[in-house]
Amino acid sequence: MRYSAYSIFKQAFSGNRLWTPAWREPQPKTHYDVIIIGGGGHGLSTAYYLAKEFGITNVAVLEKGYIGSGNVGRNTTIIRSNYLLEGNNPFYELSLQLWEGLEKDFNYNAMVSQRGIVTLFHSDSQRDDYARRGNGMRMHGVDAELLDREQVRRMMPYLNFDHARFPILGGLYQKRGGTVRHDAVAWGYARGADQRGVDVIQHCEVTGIRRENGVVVGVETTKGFIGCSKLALAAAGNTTTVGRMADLDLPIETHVLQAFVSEGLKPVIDHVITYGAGHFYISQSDKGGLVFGAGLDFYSSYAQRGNLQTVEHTMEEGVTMIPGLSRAKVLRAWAGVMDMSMDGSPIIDRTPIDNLYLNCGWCYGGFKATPASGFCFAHLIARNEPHHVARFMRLDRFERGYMIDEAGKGPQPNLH
Amino acid sequence: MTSYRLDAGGAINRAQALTFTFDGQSFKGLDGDTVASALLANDQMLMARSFKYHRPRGVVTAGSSEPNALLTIGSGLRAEPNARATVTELYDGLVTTSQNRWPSLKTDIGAVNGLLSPFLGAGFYYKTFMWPASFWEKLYEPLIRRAAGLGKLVLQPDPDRYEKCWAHCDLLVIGAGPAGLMAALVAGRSGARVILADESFTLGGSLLSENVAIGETPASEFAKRTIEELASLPNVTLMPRTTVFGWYDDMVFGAVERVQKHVASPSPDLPMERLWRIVAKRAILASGAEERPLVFGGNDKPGVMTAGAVRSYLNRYGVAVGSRLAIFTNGGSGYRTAADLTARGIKVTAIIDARQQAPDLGPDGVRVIRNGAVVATKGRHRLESLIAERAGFQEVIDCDALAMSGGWSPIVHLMCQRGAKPIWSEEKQAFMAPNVGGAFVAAGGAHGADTIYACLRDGAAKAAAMMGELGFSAYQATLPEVEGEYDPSFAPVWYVPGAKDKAFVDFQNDVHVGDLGIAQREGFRHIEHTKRYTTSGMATDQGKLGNVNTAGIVAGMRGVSPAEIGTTTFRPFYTPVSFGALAGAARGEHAAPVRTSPLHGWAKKNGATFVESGLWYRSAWFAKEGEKTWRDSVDREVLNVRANAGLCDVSTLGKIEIFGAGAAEFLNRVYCNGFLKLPVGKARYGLMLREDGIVFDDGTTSRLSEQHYVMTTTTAYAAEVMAHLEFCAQTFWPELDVRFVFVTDEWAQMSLAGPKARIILSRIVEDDISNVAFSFLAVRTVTLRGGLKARLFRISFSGELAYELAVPAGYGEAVADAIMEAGREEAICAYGVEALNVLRIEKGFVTHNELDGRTTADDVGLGKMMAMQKADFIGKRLSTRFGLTAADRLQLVGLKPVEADKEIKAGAHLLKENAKPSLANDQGFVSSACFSPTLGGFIALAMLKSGRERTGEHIVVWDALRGAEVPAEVCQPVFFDPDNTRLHL
Amino acid sequence: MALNLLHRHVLEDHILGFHGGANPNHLSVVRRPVIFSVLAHAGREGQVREALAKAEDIAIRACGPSEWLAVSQTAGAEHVAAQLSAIPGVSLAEQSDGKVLMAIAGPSVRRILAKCVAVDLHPDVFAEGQSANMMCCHVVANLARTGADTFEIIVPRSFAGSVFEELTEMGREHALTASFLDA
Amino acid sequence: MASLITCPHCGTRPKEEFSIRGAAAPRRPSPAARDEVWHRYVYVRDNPKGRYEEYWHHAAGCRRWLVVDRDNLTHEVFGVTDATDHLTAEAGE
Repeated sequence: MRYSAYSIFKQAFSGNRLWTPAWREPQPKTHYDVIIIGGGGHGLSTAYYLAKEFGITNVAVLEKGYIGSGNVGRNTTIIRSNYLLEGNNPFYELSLQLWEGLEKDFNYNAMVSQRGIVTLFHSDSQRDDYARRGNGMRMHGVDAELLDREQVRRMMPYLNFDHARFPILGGLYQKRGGTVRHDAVAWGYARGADQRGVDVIQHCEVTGIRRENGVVVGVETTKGFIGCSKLALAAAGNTTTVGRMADLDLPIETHVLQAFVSEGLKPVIDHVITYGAGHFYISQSDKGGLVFGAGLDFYSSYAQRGNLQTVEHTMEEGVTMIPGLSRAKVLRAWAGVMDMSMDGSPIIDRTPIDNLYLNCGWCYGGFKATPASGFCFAHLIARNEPHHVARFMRLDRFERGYMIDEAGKGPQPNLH
Repeated sequence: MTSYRLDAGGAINRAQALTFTFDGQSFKGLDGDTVASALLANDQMLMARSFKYHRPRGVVTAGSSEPNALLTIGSGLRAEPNARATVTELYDGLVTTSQNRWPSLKTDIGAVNGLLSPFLGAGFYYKTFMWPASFWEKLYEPLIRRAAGLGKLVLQPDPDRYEKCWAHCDLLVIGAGPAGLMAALVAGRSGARVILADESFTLGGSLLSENVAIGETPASEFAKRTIEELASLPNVTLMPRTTVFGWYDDMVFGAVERVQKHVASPSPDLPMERLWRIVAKRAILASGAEERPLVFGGNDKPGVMTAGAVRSYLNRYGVAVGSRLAIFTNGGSGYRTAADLTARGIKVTAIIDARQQAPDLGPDGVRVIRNGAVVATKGRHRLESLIAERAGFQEVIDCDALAMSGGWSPIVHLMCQRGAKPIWSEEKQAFMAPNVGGAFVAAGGAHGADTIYACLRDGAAKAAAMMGELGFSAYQATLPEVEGEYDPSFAPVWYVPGAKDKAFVDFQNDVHVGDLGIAQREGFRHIEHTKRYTTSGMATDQGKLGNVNTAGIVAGMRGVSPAEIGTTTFRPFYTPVSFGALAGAARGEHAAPVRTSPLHGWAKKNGATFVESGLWYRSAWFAKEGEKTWRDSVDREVLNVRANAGLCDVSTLGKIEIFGAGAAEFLNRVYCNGFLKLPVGKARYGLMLREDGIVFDDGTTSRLSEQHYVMTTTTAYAAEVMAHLEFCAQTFWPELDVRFVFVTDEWAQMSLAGPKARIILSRIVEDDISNVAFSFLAVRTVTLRGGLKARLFRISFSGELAYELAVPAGYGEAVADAIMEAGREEAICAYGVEALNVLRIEKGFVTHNELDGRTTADDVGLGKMMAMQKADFIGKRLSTRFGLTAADRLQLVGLKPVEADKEIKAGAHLLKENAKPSLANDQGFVSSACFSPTLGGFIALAMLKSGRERTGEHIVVWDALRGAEVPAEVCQPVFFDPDNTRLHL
Repeated sequence: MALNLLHRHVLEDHILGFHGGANPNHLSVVRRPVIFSVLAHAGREGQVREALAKAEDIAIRACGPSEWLAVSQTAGAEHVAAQLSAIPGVSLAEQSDGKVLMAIAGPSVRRILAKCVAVDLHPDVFAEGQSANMMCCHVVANLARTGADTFEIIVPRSFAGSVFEELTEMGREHALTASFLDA
Repeated sequence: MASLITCPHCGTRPKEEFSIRGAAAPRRPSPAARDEVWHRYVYVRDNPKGRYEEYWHHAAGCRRWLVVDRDNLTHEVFGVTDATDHLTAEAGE
């Protein structure tokens, strides 16, 4: 069923009783050209682009829970492409461009909202860093502006300009950054992939990877053995668990990141704002909730829940940046498990096993990457060579000494 | 008059009348009222509008799960949006306003959405607003955003204080109803440290609302006496107005105490709210049970509320919510409400009982419609009548309020916050608390106990068992008799089909049964999908009222048990908590502790402008009269240091004393350069790498005696370096005898730099500091004139003859003053970190601008320092990887603009001449830049691709962000005194 | 030129805000205590601990394994240093200027400190004579119980102003006053 | 554990007193070990789901590095040992 104002109109007059499923609930076939493990944003977008861009439709996405139950459904919905390094910047810019055309592309309104993102700076050296980053963006034709204190004040008069421990000196502004309705991304890709013949199979957990003569021939699952010609991992926080089934050695540590939403409030915050003297970031959803988060809980964790200290610290940063938040009430906290890589940047690559492909290491930046990740991963699977913008995101870059260390923190994942 | 205050009864203080306003209109309430009970006492049933369809709404509950009656409480900077009227304590002068309506609560234009509701079903927005693309952000989204949210947040600084506290106890009891009170009593009498927390301002829970006798006294009296007894025990802490909102790992509970939310004029010495982190050995969840609304057409009409809420208003607040009530029930609760009402002379027009097995007559002869259902409600801003149906026969029932009871659900939220899922009980027809181990158990209503006696007994028993586990001899409580309890049984009724009007499951978000149907049809069948697609359970009550009904209804649609559907995930917060409470006092200027240098006072006296540097405040420059900009000051300071002398505060650099027989070997392993042969009385510049071969930090280390060193680190990395040293010593080489201690704070350290430094210093120091006696990199303990011992280091970060003098911190200001005095004739000046930065750029010394966590020693020209002949040092092995040694890496160079007065700014990128800007053409970036008064032009340090072989090349400094393109020449990164002759003067 | 160097306490300006007498809950700042960091070398911890216990006029505060603070309000620095350096296997670093010593006492002292430290200060748990390093007012501190309602807090000098402000802020509810001990 | 750690030297303390480094299992190889071994030490992580040993630094307490033996799914803590003692015990096994 194609979605449109007309379809809504028509359905309304039949009491909304004739809506059809957004996707099928297929039983697994015995063999697929490509199996993707992980029905999150990246797995589903990979399937979508495999079908749409590369004509590979005999594809299954296997999801152990319900689709979108991982980080695509538990993030702070921010999109941006304000990256410093050549290894990241063009990739995220491709992603942002794909976001910009997404609704038309998959006929689903994911509410891509380019509200603009401002990353605040609080010292001269931080301004220099952001200038370096912004100029790098401009080198690649990405929009970036360096705002001074007064420009920021005009845009966001409610920020703490007068009583700040770390004064706001300005901000790096990307107008095209913004937010997207996160669940809709998973659903839109799932529906788009399904319409093109992809089997999206929920509640199907992979329990083993079967190899013969050094290549993968299929996966053992809770729904039985399913054969495949190529196997693609997009399991985010569970990458290691799945990777171990094929004896992969991975530069990944799993960490937990919390996010929060306030009660519904009349719109007060237009932009996405990132605090430069901490980790806090915030935006306001179209429903009125303030959606925000900050840093990791810092220990290894596979539990989708967080600790109170991090909650408190997040609120401290929030109220410090925007004093007026003090009387707003926080409704809900949640947490996602992050596949933190050793340099803070992702991996989209082949593996030592010829027909096994890897997509991981998204740290806490995976949501904004969803379209490009799927696009580039599909490219890699279909063509067996990396997409140009993902050519640095290699698994062997650590051995070769070509880290993509955006934060400059070295091989300690929780510092990125 | 349809809802009104009764002449007697209730736990309210009738002698204490309180005045308040609602939407500008003045009302009277009583001490002990909530805003909701006071409004009802004034016949104000209409309190709010719903989110999506703007339907008129009144209260559904009398507690914290209230989804409808959200108001803004207070005004001006103290306005709190979305406060639940049902739990907000009334105070004199309280100002409250309704929300999400325009122009008024009674006439709300937004209600037109209700007419469009067929088009606004679940998920409608995903399917439209896509054409044309540009309209989303220009038209559709702004329209949607205009409708967003409920209350208005005043985005202005909060005038009130907040704070945080820790508490420790043997037993935390959450909820002070019958189970909680008994549990606290047993534990308190056993001698345990007990905390009893309850969200209400009056302890007692359901005992305040239920009309039973306990031990021959009214329940509320029993509660009062028990609380008095608890208050007399020194080991028991009572915490009213305290909501336990979260259960975290290791039995840490988060709670928020509303210290002054109920106070008309808050005291400045008390916080508005206080966050508690309660560390408990054991905890009992005695949060009671939630009465489920029934789901039928028009169940959201103002005047329709739960039967328990009707009893609360009646018995606790002395308020009749209507003059003619109807009851719609599936069990005993409805009958109890009818009995309580009729006993107070309030008319009950009918009891509609959904069960086949129902009594013939209700209390006081009230008519019972057995096997009946409410199928519609009438009335605009409050209920005026309803239509009941039985066996296809419909009749109009006269009423102005309806008490509904759909059974009970234990409140298990807190126990499910750490991953455990509640378990469906067929017997109880409810989701029960999971077993989360013995340290935290549910008792009373939260455990499915459905009579007050059962609650008392369960609370006492659970506490007694825990006392035994904790080694206390458990107090044997005698349980009182309870008289007048009602039959708590009920038969499940998930919803009444066939209604014309919407039957709501989530009142606030306007999610009705039809939406659940759309979600099922479209494949959003998992309960989490159903929730996310319909937004059921996502409102401010987080599904407290509606989620179990949603599960039951979806189960019905799918023909399975609710057990198979399950619940969505419970997560903090149990009820919403303010940012303010969670942030506490660490905000604004107190967001982080402040560190001040021992020379802070000296710097201030000399006119310093300070700048934040991590937690420190450092002196940036010292403006003199007549200097218009910071540059004027900095230029003067630099020139004066080069020509005469200057004094700079360097106390903030990290200082670590290192002791032990293994210290030399240890240093030799943590620095990439050699340290074994450093003689006593000498300092050496050292470079530390990370294990991945990237530069970590730098500084000087001095050998004070054979087994005693003092290391300096950069200001920013002091803590990291210390932790790194400890890590290396404790986990890599525990066999080395080496000990560390931070001494940063002990010393006031100042750098005296400039050609006249020695003359000045010699007036202060008694020792011989001639170039021969005290050469470059010498270190010694010296005696200042007058006898004070100090440490003197001949090290320089300016390229000048320079000394760093360290004196005990308390003498810092006095010594700095003395040096300034001693140098007056030589025109000594104070200089700050800005001048220091210029001096070091002129000399090509690197800082963390260059050492940004991605650079190798070789990148910044220090490759030769790496003593690769050493068997081992941190970072040695991975530093030789191909990518870290490739010829096209960015390398440190100097840049001079072709026209000296053209400014180069840090953060600019580099392009070859005539090259188009693109990532492929990007040659590097400017890491540090300044105006050099010494050279009379701008200079910069930059990281340039293969930079060292490009000296003399002309490149373009490309700064699109700031609209500048400056041609520049690549040069050696040392602009001044390349032979370091001045260091050795 | 002989220098007449004045010693200045870091809280000199902070304490100006408090006038008049001491309330029941009071914070006193010790102006010139003698404080040394004492480090025991490998394998010497037990001996050093025993020897420290015998030191005269010196209070010993536990920091961690093989590390203590030696504090004296009566003895001079030389005297303390001489005693400590006589212990075999010890290294010393003077911290008299690097640390600030405050005593907080009064009937509400535990309620005030509950806002500042996470450690359970119930006398059954943190008894008189006990001391440890812990986070206090967001800063690494050493806290010692010196009486039923008396605690001593030692913090790094650079943070002392910040800690002092927070302690007195948290003490407002209980009318906490502050002064130098000799005032 | 997310909330409290019982330091073997200082007793039970809140998380904010600690800084967390990561996996405690990898052992720094001998200087002469092969490149591959060094690479694995610095970059490859077992990252198990379940029982896990992790380095925590008691930065606001005794300043000792600790090995926290914990379950990263349930957050249960099985034990906390001083890192040096942990090494000694390991060497003794």
